[in-house]
Amino acid sequence: MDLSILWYLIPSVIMFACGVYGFVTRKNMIAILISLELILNSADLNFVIFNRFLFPGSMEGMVFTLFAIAIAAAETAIAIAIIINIYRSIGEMNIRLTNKMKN
Amino acid sequence: MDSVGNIILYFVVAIAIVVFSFMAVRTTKLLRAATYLLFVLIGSAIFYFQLGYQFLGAVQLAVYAGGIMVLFVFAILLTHNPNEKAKPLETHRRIAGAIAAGLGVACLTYALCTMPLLNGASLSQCLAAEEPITMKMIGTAFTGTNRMQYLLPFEAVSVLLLACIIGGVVVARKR
Amino acid sequence: MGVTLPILILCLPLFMFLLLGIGGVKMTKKTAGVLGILGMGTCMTLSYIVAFTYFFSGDAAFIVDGVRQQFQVFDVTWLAFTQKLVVNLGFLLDPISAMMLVVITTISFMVHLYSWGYMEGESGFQRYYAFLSLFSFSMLGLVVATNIFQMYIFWELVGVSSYLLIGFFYKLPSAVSASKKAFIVTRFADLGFLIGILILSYYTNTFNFVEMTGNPFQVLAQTHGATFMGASVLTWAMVLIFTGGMGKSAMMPLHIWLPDAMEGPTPVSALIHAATMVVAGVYLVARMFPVYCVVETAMTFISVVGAITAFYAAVVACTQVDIKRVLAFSTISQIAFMMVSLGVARDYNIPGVHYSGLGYMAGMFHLFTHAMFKALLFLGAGALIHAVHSNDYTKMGGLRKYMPVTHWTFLIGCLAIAGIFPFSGFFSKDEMLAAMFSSHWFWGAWMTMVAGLTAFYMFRLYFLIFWWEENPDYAHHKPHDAPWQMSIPLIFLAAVSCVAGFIPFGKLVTWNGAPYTIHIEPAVAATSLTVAVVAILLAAKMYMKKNDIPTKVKNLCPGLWTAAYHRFYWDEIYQFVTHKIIFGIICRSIAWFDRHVIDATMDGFAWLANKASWSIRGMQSGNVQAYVLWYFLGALAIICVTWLCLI
Amino acid sequence: MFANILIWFVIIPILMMAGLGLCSNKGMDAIRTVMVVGSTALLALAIWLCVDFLGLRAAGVTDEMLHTGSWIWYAPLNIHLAVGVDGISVLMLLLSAIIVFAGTFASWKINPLPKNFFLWYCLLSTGVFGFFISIDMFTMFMFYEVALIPMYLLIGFWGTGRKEYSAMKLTLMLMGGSAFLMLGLLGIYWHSAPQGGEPTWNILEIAHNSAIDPSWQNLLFCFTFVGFGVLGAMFPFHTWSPDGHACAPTAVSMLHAGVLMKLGGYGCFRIAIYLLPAAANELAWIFIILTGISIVYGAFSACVQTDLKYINAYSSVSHCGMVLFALLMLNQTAMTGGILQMLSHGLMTALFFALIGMIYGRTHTRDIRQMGGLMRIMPYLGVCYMIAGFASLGLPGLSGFVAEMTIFFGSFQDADTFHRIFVICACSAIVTTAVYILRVVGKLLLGPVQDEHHLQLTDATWWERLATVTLILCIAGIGCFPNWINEAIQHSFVPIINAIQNSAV
Repeated sequence: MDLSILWYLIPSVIMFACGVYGFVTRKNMIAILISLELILNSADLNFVIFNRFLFPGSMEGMVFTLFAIAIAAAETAIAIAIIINIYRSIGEMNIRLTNKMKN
Repeated sequence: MDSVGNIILYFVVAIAIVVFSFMAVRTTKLLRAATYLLFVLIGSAIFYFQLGYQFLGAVQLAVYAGGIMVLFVFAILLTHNPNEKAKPLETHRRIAGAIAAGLGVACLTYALCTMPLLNGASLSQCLAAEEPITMKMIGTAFTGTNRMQYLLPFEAVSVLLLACIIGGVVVARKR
Repeated sequence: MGVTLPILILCLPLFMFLLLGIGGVKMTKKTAGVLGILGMGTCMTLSYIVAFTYFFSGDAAFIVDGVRQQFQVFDVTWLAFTQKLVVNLGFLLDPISAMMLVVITTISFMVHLYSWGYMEGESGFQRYYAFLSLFSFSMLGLVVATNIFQMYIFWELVGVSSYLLIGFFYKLPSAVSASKKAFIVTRFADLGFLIGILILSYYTNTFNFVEMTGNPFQVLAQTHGATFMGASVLTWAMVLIFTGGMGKSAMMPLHIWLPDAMEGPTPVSALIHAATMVVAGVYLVARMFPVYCVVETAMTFISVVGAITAFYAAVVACTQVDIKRVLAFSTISQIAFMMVSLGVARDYNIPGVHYSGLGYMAGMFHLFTHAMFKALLFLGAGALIHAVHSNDYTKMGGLRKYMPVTHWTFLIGCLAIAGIFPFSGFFSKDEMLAAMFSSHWFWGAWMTMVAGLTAFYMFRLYFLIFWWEENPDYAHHKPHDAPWQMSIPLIFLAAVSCVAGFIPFGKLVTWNGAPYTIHIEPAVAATSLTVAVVAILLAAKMYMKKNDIPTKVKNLCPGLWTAAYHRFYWDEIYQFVTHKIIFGIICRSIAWFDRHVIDATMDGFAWLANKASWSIRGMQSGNVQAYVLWYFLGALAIICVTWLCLI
Repeated sequence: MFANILIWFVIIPILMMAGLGLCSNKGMDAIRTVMVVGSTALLALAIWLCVDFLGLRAAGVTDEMLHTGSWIWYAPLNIHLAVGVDGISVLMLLLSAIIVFAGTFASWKINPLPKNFFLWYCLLSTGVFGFFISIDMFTMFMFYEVALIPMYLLIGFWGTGRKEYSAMKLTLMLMGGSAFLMLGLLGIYWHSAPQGGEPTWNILEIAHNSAIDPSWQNLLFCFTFVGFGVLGAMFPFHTWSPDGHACAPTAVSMLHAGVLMKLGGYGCFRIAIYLLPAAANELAWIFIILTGISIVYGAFSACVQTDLKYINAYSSVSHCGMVLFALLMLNQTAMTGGILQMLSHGLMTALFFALIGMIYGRTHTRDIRQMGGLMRIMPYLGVCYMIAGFASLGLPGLSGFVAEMTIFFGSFQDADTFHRIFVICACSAIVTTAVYILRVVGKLLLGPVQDEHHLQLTDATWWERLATVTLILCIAGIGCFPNWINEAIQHSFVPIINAIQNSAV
């Protein structure tokens, strides 16, 4: 039995779908952020998988995954800072209730 | 023919990823969701290792599983009573999300299965086809300016991270 | 003849209208009255000069070998529709227009003079004189028209001046509605006139009377072949043109405006609704007479309409209470008389038909005499109303002792209209009846009966006003004769009515200009005279002294009497058709349709767009999650579509 | 460029706007000075142009367009600022100038924000004048839009009653029309050149090339005719007119009914019929039916309205229907009648709306059931209203008569039963018109005074008199001496009639 590209892609796809599902359905902003991480992670995984199976010998996929991780980290940090800030000012994490720029 | 160990590892990790992703988006408790996410990220890191990208796996573990998760946990603890449950989800939105996700899976899986390009070599063949990636190669790739070398994005990312630090400080600052 | 006098005749009244209309506010009543009377007097003098020049100068332009010519004094282009169809404004001098000039200016002048006394206390005196001038202008323009379109122009102007004058007491709702009615009914008739002109001018390519009437057979040839609904277009055209005449001349069934028009000041009734404007229809037929002659159907139509109208109006006149209404119906009846007279006159050698132009001459003659005595009667009625302040004969009675001048002049008028020798009406009516008898005995007999009715109702009126029983109110308010401004016209017109019959009319006005010898036909004269005398005696028997015969007669056939009193319900029918059907059903439903269907459709589009916007508005909620959902689904859709296309 | 007299018709309103920009809302005198000087200058210019034009024609200049000029302003699409006038445009310019002049006086006391009102008013005038001087379709369209947009603000802000609704309705419907129009114009543009040539927007060139394929012509004719027809209040696209006019302030009603609706008729003539003669010949019958309905339908609707402005708006539907009806008859006399009717209707509706505004300003109602006997209280306005009414019902000596008669006699030249029947239907409108005009006059001016508060009202002031007298003189002028107009515009029809006859062959 070979571990072909497909084997690796399937979990990635499912992870991605779960991320989408979570992003769409969750109300808590942190939960949304978690879903977002899932999506990002699935994309990262894909980069790597394609790099490995389709373009062995080069390493663009990996390099871009590295960049993506860095950016994801930055993004998460900022997002959490904002979320906490919002929580501080309105005491609420529900995304449905944070629809005004000013309170 | 891949080694049985590899195959078993694959299955364990794959199932873990699938299950924990699912649980991460289904659980009503945030702290648990974060924990499940951690497991998913670790699973991805194991895949990276398995695919021969050790450095990447390490970065994944360090940055994601280590750094970002800590941020999450802090955020959750700062804003939540750990026992508090998240509010119940709206049904129609849940159905819509499920349909979208299901359609996505179906669509992509079908695409993957029918794509002839993807029925290629096995992992072991691919791993054998190239020399292992060394830190030197990664360093060269990040600091060179030739083709397939990425100094400019690297610098951009570093500027981004700097901006991010400053931004984080500014945003988090008390007024 | 130079163009100065004719132009002056037309322009003077117009100028007076503008002067009094615009500057009247700044004038005193006296100034305005004197100006108006002087203006009209000058105009009358000028018209006399022109008419006498035309009739008696013997100029070769006017008379050739004893045949009077049509002479266009001037004819200037006003508006060119097409290269051939050009509207001119001009001045046509021929026997009838010359006669009409005299009639119009004379009566207009009398009315101007009379009004000075009659309208003295009214506000808007200046305006009144301005309108009288406008009316005179339009009527003069109408009679001297060189072409049918010019006639139409002035025809409309006449309608408007009549509207203004009927509605002179504009504070009274009845006057307002009467004026409106008059205008709209005649407007409706004018629509027929207009369509008639459209048809006729399209085929003949000319508006000019001289061209059309000069060679009617050519007109017949030009319209040959074209038919519509079984009748030739020429018949249609001529009948439609006559419709216009029916409106102005108050022929059935377009007569309803005339009795109501009595809401106007009485001198106006005398001027417009007795002597001049209402004969415009007769004048129109006379003007187009040669063309009518070649259209047998139209002529028959004219006769039939005239005969029915004459009888109907005479019957109704027997029952009316309002003296002006009696006179109004008598006007309708007399004009219908002229119409019949024109209708039975033919001069072309159509196989089997050998009539002469007698009817034409007689009709015109009657137009002339009728104008004089009917104006006299109306002015007399005005004097009565002035004295007793009521239009109703029940408020009068026994007035002969109090108002001798009015009494005698009114009596002369009545005798004239009844056709008693030697008053003017006798001669003209006799000629008309002779013409009718020579056409067919039926017309003669029928119209003789109408003549008898005429004598009856006029003398009924006369006796009820001047004899019958004195109104007790005279004790506190003694009626007296009118001031001199009003008496002079009465006396003058009475004098004319006495002698006008002796004018050798046949030498002056005939259809083709050739002189025509009048000879009184003894049989016809005797019959009509007998009928008239019998009718007068009957009226005297019934109404001279207060008695109960009228009540008995009324009770003999109450249904008929009531119907006649209500003018056979024509007004109600019209009221029903116009208010209930046209206004109530057609107009309202159209307005409803407009608001609730057409407009609602337009609003519906707006509503639809609005709804659609609102329904997709939710997609732009600012909710990132929803965006992601749609984005994702959209991406999937694109993938699928691309895929399907690739496969 | 500035040597061309026509350009000044656009420049003067722009200068007026600049002048107004310097005034403040409080400085009513300064605003009035700018407006009066400007509109008088426009009127003088229009009269001068008219005299000059007649002089040139009398001198035997038979060019189709005079004072032509063309300056490119967007080369890739071959768009020019091309100007030129024939007799019809000269008359339309004169009409617009008269109405702008009268409208200035009619809105002498406009409140609030007089400066802004007049600014928009001038912009509207710019659009109108620009439209009439243009012979480049694109520029024409642009000016058309410039004329439409200020309408929204003028009605929406300075109007009365349901002004927001009406302003929106009017603007949207007219914009809908111009969407069709734009399609039509683009179609004409792309098909304007003969095989391989460069397409052009210039009307004269397009007409000269006459390269548009007949099958395309039909489609484009429908687009352009409907597009302009909406503005000309053609049934069933007329419903903006009653609401829009009812809510608009006086001067805007005047300008809108008086001039803007004429843009529709002029456009139908200049673009739809002139550039697409084959289609005009083939499809005229459809629009004859629609406009015939307009005529009768508008008149009947007007009979039962109770709001003065609604009555007038419906009467405008009827009269403007007659304009389009006449143009569609495609013969010289009827078209002349259509142009005369445009002038006549423009002047008399402007007069009507001016008077209604003045009456409304005093009585604060437009419901005829609540008014009566005004003739006694304000005789001057009453007499003017009557004159306007008589002009509308076609009294000889006033302009309406001349126009209608020319239309009827022209239309009757088409000798088939279809045309005949419609002409007779159209003729019947003269009776209906009389009915509703006299109804209004009877209720409003005559009879007893309905409301005794009205007894204290005053008659017209000098500026109102000036506005009305100007219009009445023009109406009477056309009514008494119509033939010069005939002579001024006869050359304009020659190419059209030729084109129609050629296409018919």
